[in-house]
Amino acid sequence: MGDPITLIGKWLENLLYSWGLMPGVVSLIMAVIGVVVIASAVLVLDILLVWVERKVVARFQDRLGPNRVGPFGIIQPIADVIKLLIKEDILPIGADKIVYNLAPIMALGTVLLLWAVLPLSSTVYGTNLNVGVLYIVALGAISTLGIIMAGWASNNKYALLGAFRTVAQMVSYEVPLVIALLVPVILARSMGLTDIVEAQSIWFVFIAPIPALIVLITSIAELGRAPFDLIEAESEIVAGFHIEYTGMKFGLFYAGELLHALTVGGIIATLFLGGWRGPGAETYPILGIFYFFIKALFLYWVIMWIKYSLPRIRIDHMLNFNWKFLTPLSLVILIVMAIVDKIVPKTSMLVYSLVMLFVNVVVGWLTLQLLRRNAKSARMRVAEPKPVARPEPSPTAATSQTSSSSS
Amino acid sequence: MIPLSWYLILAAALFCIGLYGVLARKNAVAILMGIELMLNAVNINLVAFWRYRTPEMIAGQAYAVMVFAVAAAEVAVGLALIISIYRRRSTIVADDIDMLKF
Amino acid sequence: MTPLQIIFLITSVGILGSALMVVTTRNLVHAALWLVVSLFGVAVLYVMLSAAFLAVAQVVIYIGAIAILMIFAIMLTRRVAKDSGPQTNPNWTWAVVVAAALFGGLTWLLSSWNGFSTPIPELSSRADPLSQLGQALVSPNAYVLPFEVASVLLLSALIGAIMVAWDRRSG
Amino acid sequence: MLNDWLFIGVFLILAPIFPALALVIPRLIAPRKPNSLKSQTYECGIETVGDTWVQFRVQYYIFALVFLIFDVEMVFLFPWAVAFDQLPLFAVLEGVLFILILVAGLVYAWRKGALEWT
Repeated sequence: MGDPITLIGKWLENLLYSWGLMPGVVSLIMAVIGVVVIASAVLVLDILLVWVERKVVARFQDRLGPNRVGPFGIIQPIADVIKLLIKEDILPIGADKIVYNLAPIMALGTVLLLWAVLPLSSTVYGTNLNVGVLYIVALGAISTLGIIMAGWASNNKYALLGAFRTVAQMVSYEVPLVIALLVPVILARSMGLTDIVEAQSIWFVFIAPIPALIVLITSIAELGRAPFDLIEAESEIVAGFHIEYTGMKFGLFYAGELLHALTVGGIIATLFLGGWRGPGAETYPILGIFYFFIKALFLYWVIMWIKYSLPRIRIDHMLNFNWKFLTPLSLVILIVMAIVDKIVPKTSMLVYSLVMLFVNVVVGWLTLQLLRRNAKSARMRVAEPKPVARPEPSPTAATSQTSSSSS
Repeated sequence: MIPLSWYLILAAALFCIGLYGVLARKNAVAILMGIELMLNAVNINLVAFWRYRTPEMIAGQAYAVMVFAVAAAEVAVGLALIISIYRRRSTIVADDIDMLKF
Repeated sequence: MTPLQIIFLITSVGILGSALMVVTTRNLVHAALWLVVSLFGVAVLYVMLSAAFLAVAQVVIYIGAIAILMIFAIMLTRRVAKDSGPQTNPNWTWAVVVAAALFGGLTWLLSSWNGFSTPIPELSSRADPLSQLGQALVSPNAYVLPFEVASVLLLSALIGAIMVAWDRRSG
Repeated sequence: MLNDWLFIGVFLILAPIFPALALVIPRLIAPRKPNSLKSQTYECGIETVGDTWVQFRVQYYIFALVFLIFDVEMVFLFPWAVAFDQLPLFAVLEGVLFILILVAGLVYAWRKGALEWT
């Protein structure tokens, strides 16, 4: 009630039935309309995101950003799109044509597909898949494959190297991501995203702050955004897997990345920040859409904030951070929360949440203590004077050289 | 509706294509791909039998999940062996790998 | 023909066609990509068999992990993977004969079985197969032993693979 | 249930069409004058030397390997998490045991130094 989108949907469905169509055909047509509406809305949003991103970056760096084309430069992204459309498209020598063209399509297509399961409000969602969380993971897997395809098909050493680095980073960070995603599934007892939102009478971020943080960090790494943007590392590997892409094909990678950032915001909002929940959202579902996008855009802004505040980290640090910190931490928090969930009675939601929060704080505090101790020893190790190369007595040098060459 | 036979014949055909790959390919990685196809054919059969014969029991799905684990383990070790052999012998052509002869 | 049958036929043509490409194409990276297509088709079949969990697990495990592992392995063995000569061994004709004979035999054997063309039974709607599967995997009178053994198997695969592949010299 | 997947299926077919359109339009309106110099591979602006297919380090394989094992295990745990309400405490502990066996693998890889980027 009071929800224009459901009303329009009902009206359309009745109209189609009144034309005497079969139920199967009607649901097919409704699905096509739903997909086209969602996908085009998301793509229009994507074009707007270019403007948002450029404006926000400018503010972070104390500039004005685009401000010539239209009011506040809001038509700038459309000008960008036109520019990309009329640019010449170059196919590098030796490229594998089909795979090369397929890769950018996959980059944007997989991100679009994520919107099929995100619940925008209590009544507006693509579909409530009972395996929603794994569906998100599966799409991430397909986009990883797209990156390998782009790097391999370009026939460029740097692109291939960039693709391999990207994939190594993405698969590494997917481990703690998937582990942390288990926590909301345990809390809600369901993988369906709609059910997860329904279960959040108290936002999961207050019950499980550590998994929420892990999901945020690993998602940024999956996005390949700073501080995890080693894949772009202009000074080392030119621009990563999409060096050879020009014009609109590059544009698709860029659009896919921007949209993916917002989508990640939406996913985290759904899993941990209560999705469309907010005052009055149940009686007026249209408010739910508003809350959802507020939360998603807030997280998008957080991701940007991190991107423009932190420097790029070194590749060995990045991998250590994942394997030696995030993965063990996520496993520990998963085990602890699973056991505590079974022990604490669920009669009072408030007591249950407080216990969970307490457990999270304890684990977080212990982690910090451990880190502090570790950091001290690491600082000592780094501060040790490095051995300086100095000429050695000639006979030993000669023998060591021969032995090393023979081995 | 689709009768069970369709799934079984599809699985049989997929299994035979995989078998051909295993028997005929030279490259060890390609042989592993053939094995993957065969495992998937088995999985189609398991799930189809679960759905058509015993939908109230979960055995078929549980077995399919186990096949996933076995496939993952097999690929992991198989590819590691291939990489290791490549490093020592500079070949992964199955016919040339005959160290057991010596 | 019902719509489901049409979808099934399209999917199976896709699966078998790309499987044929896997075993015949010369370029190994292409073979891996065709393998992905074929396995994705199998995931579609799982959806049609109302095993949604297996379908997404198929995509996550096979496309997300196994295919990527295979491409990595191909990249690591480049001298052989670039080989553009014949990719089949000399007795491939025998392989064709064996595979065709097996297919004929299997079809003949299956068609003589009386449960061959069972129609699809109704799925009882009250039990959620996903939750059922979750209970069965850790229930002592169902599959807890295979479940834990699978974990040990994966552990040994991990240790074994690292042991075999890891070589500090080339690291 | 199939109705839910109908939507996904339609989306799966339509989703590539939007980006594909964006690739087709430049075909019609953008200039296309390739020449052999223009379509050279770009590698820091100097001429390309040697083979594209460089030898990769085995390190990449190790990361993908650990990921594969963890991925499979986590997929096993998702049904366990969904069925959490129906599980007694010892069933939960069996899931924990499952994770702990996996942790042994992580510890092994760590001690072996396979997770270092050297």
